[in-house]
Formats: sequence, C-alpha cells, structure tokens
Amino acid sequence: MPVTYIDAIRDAQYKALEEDERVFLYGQDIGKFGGAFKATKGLQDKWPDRVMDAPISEDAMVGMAIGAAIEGMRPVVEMQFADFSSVGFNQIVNNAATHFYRTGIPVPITVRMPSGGTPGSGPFHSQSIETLYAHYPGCIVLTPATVSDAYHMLLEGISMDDPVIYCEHKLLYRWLKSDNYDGDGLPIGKARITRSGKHATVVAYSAMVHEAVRAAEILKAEGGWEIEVVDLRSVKPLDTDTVMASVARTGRLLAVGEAFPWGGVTAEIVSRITAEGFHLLDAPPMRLNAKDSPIPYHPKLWAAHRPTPESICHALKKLLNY
Amino acid sequence: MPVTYIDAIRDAQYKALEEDERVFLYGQDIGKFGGAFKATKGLQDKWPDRVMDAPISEDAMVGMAIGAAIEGMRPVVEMQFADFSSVGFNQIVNNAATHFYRTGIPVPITVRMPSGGTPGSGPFHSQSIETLYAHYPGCIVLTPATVSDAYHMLLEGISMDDPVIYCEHKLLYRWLKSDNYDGDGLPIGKARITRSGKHATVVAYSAMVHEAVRAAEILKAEGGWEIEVVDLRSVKPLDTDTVMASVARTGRLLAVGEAFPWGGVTAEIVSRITAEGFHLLDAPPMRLNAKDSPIPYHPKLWAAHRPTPESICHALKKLLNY
Amino acid sequence: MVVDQTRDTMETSKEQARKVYHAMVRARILEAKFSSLYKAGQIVGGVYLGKGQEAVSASLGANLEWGQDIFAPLIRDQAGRTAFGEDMLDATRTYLGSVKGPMKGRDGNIHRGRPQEGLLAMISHLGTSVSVLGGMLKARQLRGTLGTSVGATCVGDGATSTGSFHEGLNYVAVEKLPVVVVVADNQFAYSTPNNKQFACDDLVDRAKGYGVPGHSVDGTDFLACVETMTAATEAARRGEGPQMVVAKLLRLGGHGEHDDGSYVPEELKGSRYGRDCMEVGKAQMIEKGWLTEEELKQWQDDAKVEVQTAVTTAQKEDAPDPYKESWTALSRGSFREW
Amino acid sequence: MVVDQTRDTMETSKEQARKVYHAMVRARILEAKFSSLYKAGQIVGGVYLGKGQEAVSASLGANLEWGQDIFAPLIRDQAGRTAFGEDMLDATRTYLGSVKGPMKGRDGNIHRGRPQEGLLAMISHLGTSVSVLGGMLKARQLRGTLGTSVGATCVGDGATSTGSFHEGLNYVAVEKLPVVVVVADNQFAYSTPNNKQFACDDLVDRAKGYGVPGHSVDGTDFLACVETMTAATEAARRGEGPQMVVAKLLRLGGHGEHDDGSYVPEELKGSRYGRDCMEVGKAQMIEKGWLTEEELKQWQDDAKVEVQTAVTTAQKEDAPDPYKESWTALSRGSFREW
Ligand SMILES: Cc1ncc(C[n+]2csc(CCOP(=O)(O)OP(=O)(O)O)c2C)c(N)n1
Ligand SMILES: Cc1ncc(C[n+]2csc(CCOP(=O)(O)OP(=O)(O)O)c2C)c(N)n1
Ligand SMILES: [Mg+2]
Ligand SMILES: [Mg+2]
Repeated sequence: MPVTYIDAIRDAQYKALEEDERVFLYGQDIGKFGGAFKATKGLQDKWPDRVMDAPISEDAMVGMAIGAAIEGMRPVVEMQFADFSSVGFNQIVNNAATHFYRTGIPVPITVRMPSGGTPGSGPFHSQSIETLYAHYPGCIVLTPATVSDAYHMLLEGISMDDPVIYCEHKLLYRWLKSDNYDGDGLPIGKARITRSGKHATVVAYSAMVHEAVRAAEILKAEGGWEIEVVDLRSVKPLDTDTVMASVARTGRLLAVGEAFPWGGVTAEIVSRITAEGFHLLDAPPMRLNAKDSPIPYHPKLWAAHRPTPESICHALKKLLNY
Repeated sequence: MPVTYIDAIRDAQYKALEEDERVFLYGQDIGKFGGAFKATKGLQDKWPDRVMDAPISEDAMVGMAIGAAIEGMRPVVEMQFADFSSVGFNQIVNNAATHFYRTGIPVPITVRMPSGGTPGSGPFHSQSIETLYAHYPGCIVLTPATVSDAYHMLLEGISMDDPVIYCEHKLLYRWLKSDNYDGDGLPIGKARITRSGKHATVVAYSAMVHEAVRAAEILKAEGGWEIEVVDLRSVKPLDTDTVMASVARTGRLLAVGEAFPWGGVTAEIVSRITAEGFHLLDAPPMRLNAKDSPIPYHPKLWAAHRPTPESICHALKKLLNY
Repeated sequence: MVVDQTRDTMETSKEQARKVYHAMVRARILEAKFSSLYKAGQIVGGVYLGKGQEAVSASLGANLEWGQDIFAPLIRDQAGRTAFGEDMLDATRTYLGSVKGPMKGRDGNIHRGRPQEGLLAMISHLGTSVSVLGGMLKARQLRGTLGTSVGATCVGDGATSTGSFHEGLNYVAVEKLPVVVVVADNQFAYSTPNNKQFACDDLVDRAKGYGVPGHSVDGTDFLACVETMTAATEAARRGEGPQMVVAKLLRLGGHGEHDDGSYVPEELKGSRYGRDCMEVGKAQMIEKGWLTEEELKQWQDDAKVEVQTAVTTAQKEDAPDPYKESWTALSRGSFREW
Repeated sequence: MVVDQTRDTMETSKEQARKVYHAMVRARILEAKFSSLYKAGQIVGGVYLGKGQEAVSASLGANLEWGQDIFAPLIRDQAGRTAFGEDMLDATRTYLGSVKGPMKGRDGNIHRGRPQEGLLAMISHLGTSVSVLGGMLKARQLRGTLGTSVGATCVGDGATSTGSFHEGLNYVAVEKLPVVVVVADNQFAYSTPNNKQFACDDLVDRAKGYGVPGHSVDGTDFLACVETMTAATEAARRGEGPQMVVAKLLRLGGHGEHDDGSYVPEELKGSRYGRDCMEVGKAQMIEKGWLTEEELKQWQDDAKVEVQTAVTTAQKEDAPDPYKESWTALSRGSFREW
C-alpha cells in the first residue's frame, strides 16, 4: 500500500504521540474531525486528551504551546492554513523564538504550516511564508519535499528543543506517493542531491523540487542537458556546503522558490554562494520565484504566478547560454 | 535653528494635515501627549479631530486605517514601536497590501514604524523589520536616512495611493540635525550617492548610511581608500540601477543593514547585482547585517549586535583585499 | 390616528418582510446552483453556503441601502448580499472565475465585494472586517458625510474568538460608530462546537463588556429576525452606537460543499435551531397573508431564470489571461519590479 | 468551636496581610532606588514603577507559592514579584545589566523571569502572557501534576484592548484552567484615558462574556485587596476556573521614570483612587493591631539594607562581554549560521 505525503504527516504525529508522552497536538478542528486536511485523522480516538481542538485564536494557540513547552511538553500546533499564522506571528517570532536567548529555557514547539498554492485557493489559502520565520532569529524552518522527509523531518523536528516551523506543501498532500517511509537518513541541516547533473545546479525546496526535476527532465530530453537538483530540505539552517559543492561541479546556479520574490530563500542562497563561491561561478547566479502580487484565485492565473517546469526551463536556458 | 530627524517627521505630518484634508493621524498616545517620541507634538491642538488616540489594538488600528483609506482618506498610523506592528502585521500584509490587486481600489495608508536599536531598548523595542513588509507584495517601504529625506519622503509617501511602510530610525531622532529640510528633490524609488568613491560600493539605508560613511572616513584616513556610499532611501522599490552604476565604477559591493541576517534587504541587493551585474564585479559581493539573535538589552551587547564603523571597515578590507 | 399608525407600521413590516423573504428565495436558489456547479466540477476552490442562515443575513442586508450604507458580509451572507443589492452576476462571475467579475478572477467565491459602493471584499482572516468597517464610517464622520448611514457586518461564533474581532468591536464601541455587528451563532465553527470555542452561556453576554446593547434572536424565526435586525439597525442609525445581535441557529449543511457536516449531532438537527428559516418564514408570511403560494412560486421561477441567465452569461465569459495580467499589487505600475 | 475558627481565620488574615504589606514595603523601597539610579544615569533603558499599585500586585503574589504556582507579572508588579518570592538581586542585576542576572544582560528591567521556577519572563507585547500561562497549566493538567497549583497574571486597562488578551482569556475560560487574571485599571494606558480605551462602564463587565466570575476591588484599599485576591485565588485553586479581578486605582507617577504623567488630571489624583495604598494599608494594619510603627520602621530599615546590598553586589558584577556572547537564538549551537 503506497503512502502519501499527508499520510506521512499523520503517521509521524502518530508515532510521536506514541513514543513521547510529552507530545500533544493542538489546532482548529484537529480532534474528532481530523483536521481540514485529515492530517490528524483518528488520533484523538486513540489519545483523547492529547489531541485538542482550539478556538479560532492563532495567537493564543501559539501562546498556549509556548507555555506548555516551557513546562517540558512538546506541542505540535496545526495552523489550518499557513496564511493564518500571520495572526499567531507575534507569539512565534517574538515569544517562542526569543525565549531561549532571553531566559536559557528552550521552547520546543512545532508549528505545522499547510503551505503553498493549489488551484482555486486564492490569496489567503496559498502562501509560502517560510521567509518570515527564517528571517527572525530563533526558529528552525523545515520544508520537506518528499514523503519520507515529511515523515522523518516532522519526527526529528518534534524532538528538537528549538521552535520548529514545519512547512508542508498542500499540493503534495495526496499527489505525492511512496512505497514506504524509508529514507536516506539525512539529518535536518543537510540538503540532498535529488538528481545529479553537471551543467547547472537548481536549488529548490518543498514542491518546487518536483517542478525542478520536471524541468531537468525536459532539458535532458530536449538537449541532453544534465541539470543537478538540490533539495534544501530545511531553509534554516540552510546547507550552504551541499549547494556549494554542487555549484563547484556545475558552475551555474538557479535558485527556485514558490514564495514572493523580494528577499527570502532564493536571495539568501544566491548571496551565500556568491560570497563564498564566487570563483566557482561560470555565469551569474539566478533566481526564480513567484510573482510579486497576491496569489490569484483563478487556476490559470495561479499556474502562471508560481514557477513551472516551463519557466524553470526558460531560466535554465538563459543560464546555460550565458 | 537646526531641525532634527524627529522634527522632520513632525513637520511633515503638520504639512500633510494642513495641505490635504484627507490626511489624519492615528496611534497610541499621539494626541494631547504628542506620541512616545513626540512626533505629533502639538498637532492635536491644531487639528483636534484629525489627530486621534487609539486603544492598544494594532490590528484594529490598521484595519480602521484601511477602511478610512477605502473611503478616500489618507490615514497615517503611528506604531508606538515598529516591533509592535507584528500585531498589526496581518491587516497590513493581507488586507491593505492585497486590496488594490483584489478589488482595484487602492489603500493609501502610511504606517510609521519607529525602528532600529538604541542602547538599552532590548529585544522588543529595537527591531528593523522592513523585510517583512517588503517580502509581501503590495507595500512601498521607505527607509529615510537624512533629515531632508525624513521630511520629503513622508510627505511623498502620504501622497501615494499604495500602502506605505515608513521606517524611521529612533537613533536618528534627535541626533541627526540639519539646517533645513531642503533636499535634492530625489523622488521615492531613487537611491542617492551619499559619498562618492571608486574602490568599493557600500549600499546601506536608514541609520546604517551614517555608519557606512564613518567607515568610509576611517578607510580614507587609514589608507586613502575611496569608498562610495549609496543610500537606498527605499528598500521597495529598490533602485537597482543606481547601485549597479556604482558597482560598475567600483567593481566591489558590500551591502549593509541593521536587520537580522537571514534574507532581507542585503540579500536582495546582492542577488540583483549579481544577476545583472556579474561581469562588473571584481570581488564577491558581501553582506553585513546584525547578528542572528534577538537584539540584546545591554548597551555593550547591543553595540556588537549591529554593524558598526569598525565591523564595516573590517568587511571592506576583506573586500578590498580580495 | 392610532389605528392609522399601526396600519402604516404593519405596511412597513409587510414590505420589509417581503423584501427580506424575496432575497432569501433568490439567494437559496442561487446557492443551490453553486452547489451543483461545484459538484459538477465547474467551480474550483471552495463553495460556502448560507443555507439555513438566510433569515439572519437577509434581514440585516435588507436594512441597508446600497450606495449609502456599508455591508461587510462573511462566509454565509449570500442572502444578505442579495438583500443589500449585490448583483447576482457578481457572485456568479466570481465563483466561475470570469474576468468580468468584480475580482477579475484574482479572488474567488465569498471574497468578492465592491468596496467603493459599500460592499466590502472580505479577506479570509476572520474578525478583520469589524475595524475596517469602523474606519469607513469614521472617515465619513471626519468628512461630515456620515449622515444617517450605518455599517453592518456578520461573523460566526468561531470568529468571536479572534483577537481581531475583539479589537474591532472595542474600537467601534469606543468611537460610538453606527455599526451593527451580527453574530450568527450556528453552534459550530467548521467542526468545532461552541463548548470548545467559548465558555459564556450566550455570546450576547459579551455585549455589555464592550459597552454596547445586545440583542438576541432565534435565527430560524424569520419574522423575529426581520424585527430584531430592523430594531438594531435603526438604533445604530439613530446614533445609539454599535449594536450587537446574536442569532442562534444551525448551518443546514457542511462548512463548505466539500464537507458533509456529519459531526453535527442528530438531536441538534432535530432541535428548534435545526429548523429551516425558509420554511418557518414561508409559514409566517402565508399566515400573515403577506405572501401567497402563487407569488412564492413566481418568485422562485423568476429566481431560477435569473440564476440561469447569470450562470449562462458568466460561463460564456473569458477567464483571466495570464499574459494580460498586470502582475503587480501596486496601483503605481511604474514601481513594479518583476 | 466557632470562636476558635474565627480566631484561626483572623490569624490567617493577619499573617497574610503582614506578608503582603511586608512585600509592599520592600518593593516600594527597591523601586525608589531604581528610580534614583535611573535619574543618576546608572540604569539604561526604561524604568517602570508599580508605585501606587503595590497592594493589588502584592496581594496577588502573596497568594502564590514559589515552586508550585505560576506568576506572569507585567509592568507594575515589583510588589507581586517580591511577595511571590523573586530575589531582589534578580531585579537589581537585570536593571543594572549584570551578566549574573537571570537574563544575563540580554533582556532588561521588567522583562526578567525564571520561567521554570514559575515566574514568566514577559515579552513587551501586551496581552501575550495569558495564553502562555494557560499553556503551562494545561501542560501540568495533561501530565497529572497540576494538583492545586494556580497561575496568575496582571495586565493593565490598556492591555485589555489587545487581541492577544482576548484570545488568551477566552482560551483559559474554555479550558476552565485555574487562573487569576487581574486587571489593574489605573485609568490610563501610558497617556491614554479609559474613555479612549474601552466603552463599558467597568472592565469587570467583561467577565461574564468570558464565562468567568468577576471580582471588583478598590485597588487602593489594602485590606480589600488582600481579601479579594485571596478569595479569587482560592476559588481558582478549588477548581472553579478562571477568575477575573478588576482593581481600580491610579499610577502614582508617570508611565515610566522618563514621564512625569502630567496628563493625569488633578481631580483624579485627589480622588479616592489617587490614595497611596501604602498609606491606606499602614493605617489599616495599625488600626487592626497587625503591625506597629516600630515593626514597620524595622521592615523599612531592613529593606533599605537589603536593597543597598543588592545594588552594591550587582554594581560590582561584570557586564556581559560581547566576545563571550553566544550570538545565537537557538539552543542547538551547531545550527548557528553566523
Ligand atoms: C484567523 C483565521 N483562522 C482560521 C480560519 C479558517 N476558518 C475559515 S472558516 C472557519 C470556521 C468559522 O466558524 P464561524 O466563525 O463560526 O463561522 P461559520 O463557518 O460557522 O459560519 C475557520 C476556522 C480563518 N478563516 N481565519
Ligand atoms: C501590543 C503593544 N502595543 C503597544 C505597546 C506599548 N506600550 C507599552 S506599555 C503601554 C501602556 C499600557 O497601559 P496599561 O495596559 O493600562 O498598563 P499600565 O501601564 O497602565 O500599567 C503601551 C501602549 C505594547 N507594549 N504592546
Ligand atoms: Mg459558526
Ligand atoms: Mg493602565
């Protein structure tokens, strides 16, 4: 029986609840209902006290988790959509993320963020806002792209002492399948070479890894180009070494992300690689992000708002022809 | 009588109130009290109805301004400290900033953000969070570094139809003086060459422009280096052309900011310049930001948390010696 | 004289009740269409219905005058929008993603509006409309154009837990603005029952804490809704400051059309609040002699035609074209950077 | 038997009142020292005093047991902290920026705490402590270690306008957690008077809307404070869920020591709420025979020595050294990237 990305998220929470009694889950509609995306389906039946429904109070949800974490628990908070974390934003960046530095007491909360666009979801149910949480000091920001990573990184994240922002991509929930959760054992903090190549490096994360691989396949078929795809896995910490090693092999870098274009992950990658690996670059490093507008509702607009295999190919061709 | 940076902010609001009856001011303690920093001193006496005290409700303060702007007014909202805008964050990025795209109706609000560190202010009264508002689509983000810019850019910002985030640096309030508000007439969207040079370009904004100039003076005195300093003035839009032209002259780029190091303004600059001006660069472009921790309370820690003339010199020497 | 006055009041009530009920009929039929379009895969994204909440919503909307008053609807306010005067085509075009809709395909479903005509375009974040509404009225007050205009908004039981709702309601109360805040307490926020959402006996208990009058109404009782919303709106219009109305009822469906709402207990569905306000209203109108079966049939038939016309129109229209899209969030196009 | 019980209760009250008043004396003297250090330029950043609010704060803190209960103080809670058991050195070291303080110079003044010992370290954003406190208690409930522990927090009138406060109070009410939420209504938030802050007659009117009992007390009436806080804390401890206490009083000073508070009208200062709770308390204690002038003098003298010792100690200690600073916000040092 194949497992999906959303299965992985559910099953990781199952395992965490089972193995660590400090773990509990908290979020809107996550109890009997099993969550808007069914990521907690059946879990309240098994752990009636440790899977709790929350009022529509993102600020208090995060605040509550912070308090519980200070007392030694490991809360996992589900935002119904990442977009609504804007309302819990203050408690995350100013309370959870500063607490260890200020007091020496860690705040091991995990905030699950159903992220990214799907057709028809519109400006407020589609956002990829890892940048917010990576820009502020104090959070670990995870962006799994595979079923196995979704599983293992959630478990590893929950086990960490620092606040973890776990960005799960909604488009992958049911579409992305795997035979099992067996992974390659990479720890958080290490990126993965998803596809090896020699002509250019595409650095991506979350759903964009798959679009990058598709682009690589197209270019392979079209012109025999061999594009290396690096899956960052976490955007903070960001594994500069693996990206650098890849760029050392290919001499060309394209950073791809689904987030808004100003600042953010792709700018951070480009800045790091140019600072330390300038001499490795045979062409100017490029970025490809979503457009600088709200994420449109209409599927046709939506599809053009984010990078696609086509637009990645287009950028890669420019890069390869430099 | 010299005027200060805070005078400029007050006087610009005075002028805006006087010349445009659509303008009103809204914020905590800005009425009779004149605001925590006295940026609205005396204004309520003159315009009792148009200078209003707000409850401690940043979300509602921004929401109220959005509503008034939809009805054709030009609200200027004062956050008591930029740090507290985290609570009004959602209304800014998800409501004000999306409204024109969604409905075609612009939302001409200006949000004043007393930003940046001062000794002893600690983690929650010191932040520079322009990145948050620049990353999301839909805001114009201003970061004046001079008395004259503080004055003219606030006026110009208020006159704009789009939401404006006006980041005013608290350290400059009373320290930065000028004979008058005469400026060079640069519009928003254009950066300024604050000091010309030929060996390297430092791009900075807000208070860091002054630290960069100090560093340039030190290097001039020490080794005759001529460092060009570019004052971005606004970080969104970001005047890539002026920076590029400077880098074309100097071949070397250091981007300096007081914000947290992950992503943000300096990463955006480096990414743009490397993408378009790769061939102009004689050395890897560098960044210098604050440290990746909360901003510490103690003046000794605080002084080491942000870039200083010394640390800028240090970075520049590395750059020059490449 | 006294008799005449009563007759006048009766006439007014009758006209108002007919206006409300007519909007309910049109909204119910329109929403039924959206539901089937959704199930046929012709609407992408979510469809959220006001089924069961029409009396509350329409009786509020019918008290507001297009072009003068302001309405900030939420998820379940098709009936209120219709009563207020929103064109059915706006709804249909938005749901079907026509580029001619008020949102041009950039935003969908219930997020539509015409803010400069007094119909706010909600963002998804619950509770955020109250302060915006307040700001619109405050602007008019500052400019001296407030007159007797009022603003009204609906939220659900769940939205009352948001900080934004609290800050907004507190704001309009402090400023004594002419606002009607309706809480449609349908016992659930998505799947979450009231006992996990708040701990007071009745949400109307909150009114006093904001210093505003609280009105309670059975949201399934059509005539009671008409009366209460009229009273609340008139009080706001008279300058008595914000009014809070708490209507109790049930959603007659899932949270959205993707949800079967199976978590709602049967006994609740069988309770007073499980009644269909359309049925209750029909009986009340007919009993009063304010509507005949024939007229109702006519309204329904007309609405079906109206809905079908809107759908046919919208379906023929173009989808937005990514190549013609501005791709900037700013009104000042010259600041576009990508 | 009845007589004996009364005597016991009297004894308890006496002991409790002495404990509270003693903490007030120590806090007042400590804060006076901070004020003069600030004016002498020896404290950088702000100094925020609880002058005038000691009875409210200390009577709350004195009901909490260090190591068992949880206290989330706010700006004006030096007296509550002292009564709860915070070491004066913690306060002094934090204000003076000693690296040996609980915040190591990384955070200052009122932002200090020892969260694992039950004293929360507030962030500046008002209202945010209520849910955190709730989470701490919930954690204990889940682990079965709650026992009879309670949590308590203070906020000001202004903080009640924050969405965070609303969400937090609603949360603890829904979960019926043993929490005491004290609103020190000192008529002003910084310079903003209550009529610009909220529109209800009395903030205690909000209690019902959260479904929690509301208690009112004159915050200048020392004995009334002792009684009310004890009653509220005991109710919470008995499992009666959150208790809201609204204490009315005035700040006897500016918002911080940089502010002269000249916007506070003279008639208010001359009103009942302008009384100094220290004076009121002294008269009450002496009248009851629970404290003598001599004892009070002794307490004051001892406190002065204690404060002076703390200051001398802290002043001799090192400031934090930027070269030894970790410069990472993460507990996992290996993830440090800069
Ligand atoms: C701040 C925020 N958090 C979460 C959501 C997701 N959400 C959308 S509707 C809904 C339930 C709303 O319940 P209620 O307010 O009672 O309205 P009803 O659907 O019952 O009409 C939730 C949780 C949201 N829109 N905004
Ligand atoms: C969310 C937020 N906005 C603004 C501030 C700035 N601020 C600090 S204290 C204060 C006034 C607080 O008033 P109140 O809650 O009545 O407490 P008091 O000072 O009277 O004890 C304000 C506005 C803040 N700390 N948090
Ligand atoms: Mg509901
Ligand atoms: Mg106060």
